[in-house]
Amino acid sequence: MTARLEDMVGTPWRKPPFVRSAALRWTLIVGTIAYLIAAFATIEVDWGRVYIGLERGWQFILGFANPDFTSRGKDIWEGLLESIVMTVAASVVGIAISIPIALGAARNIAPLPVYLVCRAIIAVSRALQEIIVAILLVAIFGFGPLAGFLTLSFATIGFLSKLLAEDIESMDRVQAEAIKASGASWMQWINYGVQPQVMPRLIGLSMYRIDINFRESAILGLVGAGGIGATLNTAFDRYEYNTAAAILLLIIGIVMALEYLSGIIRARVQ
Amino acid sequence: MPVLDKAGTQVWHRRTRNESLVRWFGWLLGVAVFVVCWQRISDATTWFFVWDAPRIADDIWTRATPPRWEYITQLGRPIWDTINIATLGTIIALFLAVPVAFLAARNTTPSALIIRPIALLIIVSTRSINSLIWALLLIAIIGPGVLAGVVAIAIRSIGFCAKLLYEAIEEIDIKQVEAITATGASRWQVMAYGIVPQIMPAFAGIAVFRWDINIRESTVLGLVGAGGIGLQLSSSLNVLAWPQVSLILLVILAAVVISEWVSAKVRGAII
Amino acid sequence: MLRLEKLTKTYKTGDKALTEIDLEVPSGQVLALIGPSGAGKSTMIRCINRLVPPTSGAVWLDDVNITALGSGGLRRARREMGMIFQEYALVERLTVMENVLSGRLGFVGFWRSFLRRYPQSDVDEAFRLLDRVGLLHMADKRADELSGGQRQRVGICRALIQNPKLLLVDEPTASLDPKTSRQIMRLITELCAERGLAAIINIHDVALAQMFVPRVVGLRFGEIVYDGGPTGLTPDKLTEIYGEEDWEATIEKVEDEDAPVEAAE
Amino acid sequence: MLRLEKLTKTYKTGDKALTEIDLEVPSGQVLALIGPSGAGKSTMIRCINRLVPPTSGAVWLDDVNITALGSGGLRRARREMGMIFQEYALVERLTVMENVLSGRLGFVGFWRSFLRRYPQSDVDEAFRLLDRVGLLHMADKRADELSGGQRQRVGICRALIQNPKLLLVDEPTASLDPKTSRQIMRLITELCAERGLAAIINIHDVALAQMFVPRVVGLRFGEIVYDGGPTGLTPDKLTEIYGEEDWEATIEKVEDEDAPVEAAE
Amino acid sequence: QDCPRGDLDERFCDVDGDLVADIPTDPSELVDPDTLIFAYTPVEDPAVYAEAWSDFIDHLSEVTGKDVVFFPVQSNAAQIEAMRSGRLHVAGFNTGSNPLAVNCAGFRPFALMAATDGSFGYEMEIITYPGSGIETIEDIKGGQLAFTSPTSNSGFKAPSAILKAEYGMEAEKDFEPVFSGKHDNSILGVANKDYPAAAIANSVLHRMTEREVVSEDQIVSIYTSQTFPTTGYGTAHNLTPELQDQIRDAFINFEWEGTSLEEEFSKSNEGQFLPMNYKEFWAVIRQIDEANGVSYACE
Ligand SMILES: Nc1ncnc2c1ncn2[C@@H]1O[C@H](COP(=O)(O)OP(=O)(O)OP(=O)(O)O)[C@@H](O)[C@H]1O
Ligand SMILES: Nc1ncnc2c1ncn2[C@@H]1O[C@H](COP(=O)(O)OP(=O)(O)OP(=O)(O)O)[C@@H](O)[C@H]1O
Ligand SMILES: [Mg+2]
Ligand SMILES: [Mg+2]
Repeated sequence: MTARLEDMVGTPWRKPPFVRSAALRWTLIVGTIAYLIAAFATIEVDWGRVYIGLERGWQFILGFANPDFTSRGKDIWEGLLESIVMTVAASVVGIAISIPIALGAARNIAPLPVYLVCRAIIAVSRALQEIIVAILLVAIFGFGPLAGFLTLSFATIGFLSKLLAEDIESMDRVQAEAIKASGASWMQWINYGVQPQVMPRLIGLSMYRIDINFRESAILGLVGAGGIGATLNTAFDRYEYNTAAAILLLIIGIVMALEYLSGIIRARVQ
Repeated sequence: MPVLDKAGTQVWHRRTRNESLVRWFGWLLGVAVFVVCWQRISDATTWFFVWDAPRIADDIWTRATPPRWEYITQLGRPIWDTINIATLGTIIALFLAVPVAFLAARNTTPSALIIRPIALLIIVSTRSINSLIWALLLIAIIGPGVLAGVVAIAIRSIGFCAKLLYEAIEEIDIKQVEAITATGASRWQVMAYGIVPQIMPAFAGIAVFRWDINIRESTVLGLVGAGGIGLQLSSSLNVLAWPQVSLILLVILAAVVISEWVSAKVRGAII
Repeated sequence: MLRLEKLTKTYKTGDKALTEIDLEVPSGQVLALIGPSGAGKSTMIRCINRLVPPTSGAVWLDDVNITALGSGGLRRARREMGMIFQEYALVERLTVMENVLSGRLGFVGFWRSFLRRYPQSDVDEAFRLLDRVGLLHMADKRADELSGGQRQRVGICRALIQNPKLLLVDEPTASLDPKTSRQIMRLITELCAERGLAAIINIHDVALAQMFVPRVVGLRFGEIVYDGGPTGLTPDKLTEIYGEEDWEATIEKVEDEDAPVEAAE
Repeated sequence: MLRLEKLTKTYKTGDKALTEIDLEVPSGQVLALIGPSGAGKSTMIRCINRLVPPTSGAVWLDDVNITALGSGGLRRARREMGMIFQEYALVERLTVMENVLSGRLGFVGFWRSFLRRYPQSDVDEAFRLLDRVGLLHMADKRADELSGGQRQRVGICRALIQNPKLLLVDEPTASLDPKTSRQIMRLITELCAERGLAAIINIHDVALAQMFVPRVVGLRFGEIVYDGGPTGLTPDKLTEIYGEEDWEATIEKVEDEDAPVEAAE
Repeated sequence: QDCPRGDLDERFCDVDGDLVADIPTDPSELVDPDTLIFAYTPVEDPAVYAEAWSDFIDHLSEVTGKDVVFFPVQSNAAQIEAMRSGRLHVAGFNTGSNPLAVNCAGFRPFALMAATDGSFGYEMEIITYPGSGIETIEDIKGGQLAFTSPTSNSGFKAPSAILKAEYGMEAEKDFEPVFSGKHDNSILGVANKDYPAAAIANSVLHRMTEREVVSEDQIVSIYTSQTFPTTGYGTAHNLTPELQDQIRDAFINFEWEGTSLEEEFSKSNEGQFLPMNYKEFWAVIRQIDEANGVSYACE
């Protein structure tokens, strides 16, 4: 390094740019700006409609001040119950299936063929949006919560198995090895060497997934897969903002309660 | 104490009797709840359809293959819209999430008593409502179209980004902030020099992560009329044009895979 | 009792960790394995119970060739060899008692172990061992609440409850302070003497090895370069094992001022 | 120049960190603050520039009572006091140059600093300082690419570019190896001498303090128990400050074999 | 197999020439399900209709001795699809879907709802809201017109044909078509000024004003068509002939007095099921389809 003070004093100093190559830098900048302009330009906005909408938005906010739980009380109650039922059942089944798949998808436990199969299952489950899965399942199994239940179970597998497998892969190998060295069988090895290490994470992830499943169950009704979504959709269709506000408040309330609960549980298992 | 002294020999159980009872009861309760839930689902299900499902699945499959490839020419614009909804929505969300995150982080909030709870409320309420529901709401308010999609994605993402961001802010090294404060820097300078550089990697990571998620979400927003390729999906479904549906699904799948690839690349470049 | 025959291990990465090792350990003999980092000490111990599969050669435990065993046979053979690890390798989220009992996993069926319903004889033995190492009162603590020395003592109990013929000990003292190190070494050698166990103790600290062990084997680049009594380790020999350095300080006898492990701390 | 008057700090947790400290530091004097962990050394330094608000008492810098200043006044007062931290406290994701220039934040407006458009005089001074500590060629490196000693030198530049009257130095060497520690201490005291700066250096290592500093203040339980030259620190005195221990080894003069910091490494 | 079938899909036969699929002669093709699935055309809030049909469902169950399930469908296409795939046994298809259901799904309609005096039918209306600036059909030019769905008669087929034949206006070219999915969506959309104009069935409009979902002063009608037949009720073609007869009897002989069905449909002045035949009653609809160039080929 031949940095000499005499050369540098008096010269201005600039922060070295993030992208070193000037050509690349300018391409990126110009490209980004061009994209943003093009993107904004192609959004068609009917400002008159938006203006009318503002008043309606205000009505909607008023709807929150005065939510209507009663005029569709029966639908709301049944829809909500159905959402909860779907959430519980799908979480239980999804988590139960996720665990063996996670074991199979952890490279440090599973042999290569099993690993590939499990990873493939995870990839498929993660690539398909819940709503799209629900559309297909509704077409196949008919309307109703069964399709929603299957959708959520399937989505749970992708989420939980992947994160759990990552946790298993990063577990302390030596602890597991020590169990192996005592002559434990494979099942005992998993039970003593692996399970204690990943249990807190499994519980944390499961709680988080229950939370997600409930939120998702609230929209599956839009495509006929059961839950509160159908009622919510009807409320919007019929411009019944007070009812829609009531449903949204219930959803927010339940999600907050779930989050609080999962916080407590996660803190308890550390 | 799980160790019991029984007639001179020490007996060891993992749990005391009471703990075991509580656990068994807990499991029993859990199983009962599950059975009840399953019962309800089962009651609401037309099992005739379920037994029939393999035939229908096969039927749909045969009708959906091969995809109607020439339909792809009509998908250009919807794909462009989909990408815009995700990208613009993410950008807007990030702009709004930054101040919310600073107001919500324990170490930067101006008032832990009043402002922080408000910021947290914004985070929770935007997060707990799915973007499809936001889209429904916005379509009612500002009418169907891409704009509703962009705004729906933006609102849904605020809470998500702000939450991750404020957790990152709470984890910053307070020493570096103190060092900048000690130079006599103003509040904003402390922010710009002490805090912002520290959360920059987290910020970039969150942005890319959320963009990836938003691509997925924006593909289905059209189902409720908020623009993007979902619109084509829903109209194809409405006329039972399964070969078009299968093509659209393929396109969505490709978009999701590409976006995952892009975000993995970008994240790799940042970290 | 234990015999290694031309034991060789080459890792997939191409590292040649062991080259045709021949070694015989008679019943009840405690042996220290010394050598610089990377000499292959850990690899050798792990090859013996096949936590690492050897590339070639044989390991004979009495008249069983461990390298040739199927998975059921291997399980049975591993029960005969208790292992003690450098970082204790306790399952941190299990209790001390569960960790100790996990040494019996090779003997009980899955459901018994899953439900923690061990035979009363195992439980009694676990209590006896914990009492012996002075940790009886800790039986229901979680392993991660223990100090390093305490953890290593639990590790020793876990190895001993297997009722092994042979102990494989991989740097039992590397994570411990000098005083605790000596306590642990004393405990291991005492227990081996009490039960007539053979042991291979992998150890960095030459002084410590010399203090407690009647036979020292020096390893370098995967080959045995010394095999003899502790007194034979002259500076010259050490230089051969470890390479050039100042050995005066290292082989200076450590003073033995500490008391034996107390029953309760 | 700096005067503490009955400076007291009680933390919210009830810890009484400082009790009615009176201390006067004349212009240009370098002073070492020693004392056991928890004695209140860091608290004192932080109370002086109000990173920690004192509970009662006053801090006078020349004729300004720092404890009474509003936020604008405090900003100006802080410019007068450069601070050097134990763990360097560089902003790791900024470049060395940005870290040094951040010392000028008290003097430039927000937008200038945000756009990194510092006055040329500041930039020149930054170059000069980096050259002085031998890091000129590192100016555009990111701070987290530097070694500990290099980081601390950047920290010194950041403090000096403020053109302060007083340096507050909190354990500058605690994270450094012995040799680098001495280099850094020498650098700080040399620079203070060159610029006629007063400094309060918080330090654990008594030997190091004795080597470089003309005045030592001993703190214990938040009170000053020693104030005098380095030679007055007899084992008795040290026992008073630190409590019972064997002091022979500690005050043994460290041999001074290392060369001064070279311009480039 | 080879048989006369007219426009019907290949899997059906029409030997008797009534334009409706014949009951299969091969007994192995007949089905006699334990559970009958019934679906009503998705015109309005499904929750309302599940309620409205409940008494009739009980009646049907009693007559046939089978379980009957009300199956809420969300689109006409899905309804046709369900019958085609054998998942739907008894159904009411809306006017416009009828020909497609008959030709593609083997639907055998036999009744429609009529007033107690025997009159039946509804008109397509094009509606707007007061102050929309639309006074005549021509004013729609350049703006939006809301349809319900492509298989609906009043919601799409009839207005398309009429606009083209009488006013020379075509979708996409002269106005922008939007599909709302259901009649009540279109009506509410106009009442709430989301759509400037919509083509709807006035029977739905009457029921909605009756239920006070919208008020009359929110809606202005600018066109009323001739009368069309309403929703046609019938069975899938492959139910056993005895079962089909039972179902038919259940419809025709249903006692409306005091039932939930009467409560709902009296709002549109309907009070009985009237036997009908597809060939005559739907002639006008088939003409409209022809004018629109609709083919009944499946897919
Ligand atoms: N899992 C592995 N994969 C590849 N090479 C390995 C592996 N484990 C060890 N080695 C290599 O094998 C050689 C012997 O390693 P080993 O751990 O047995 O030495 P050691 O004597 O126990 O050293 P230390 O005292 O550091 O534990 C080294 O060169 C090491 O890099
Ligand atoms: N932020 C704080 N909140 C509560 N108590 C504190 C805080 N910082 C320091 N203390 C307490 O104040 C007392 C003095 O701490 P201080 O850090 O000033 O000591 P120190 O002499 O610098 O020690 P060390 O050499 O360990 O840095 C201690 O009892 C400490 O526990
Ligand atoms: Mg080793
Ligand atoms: Mg300190």
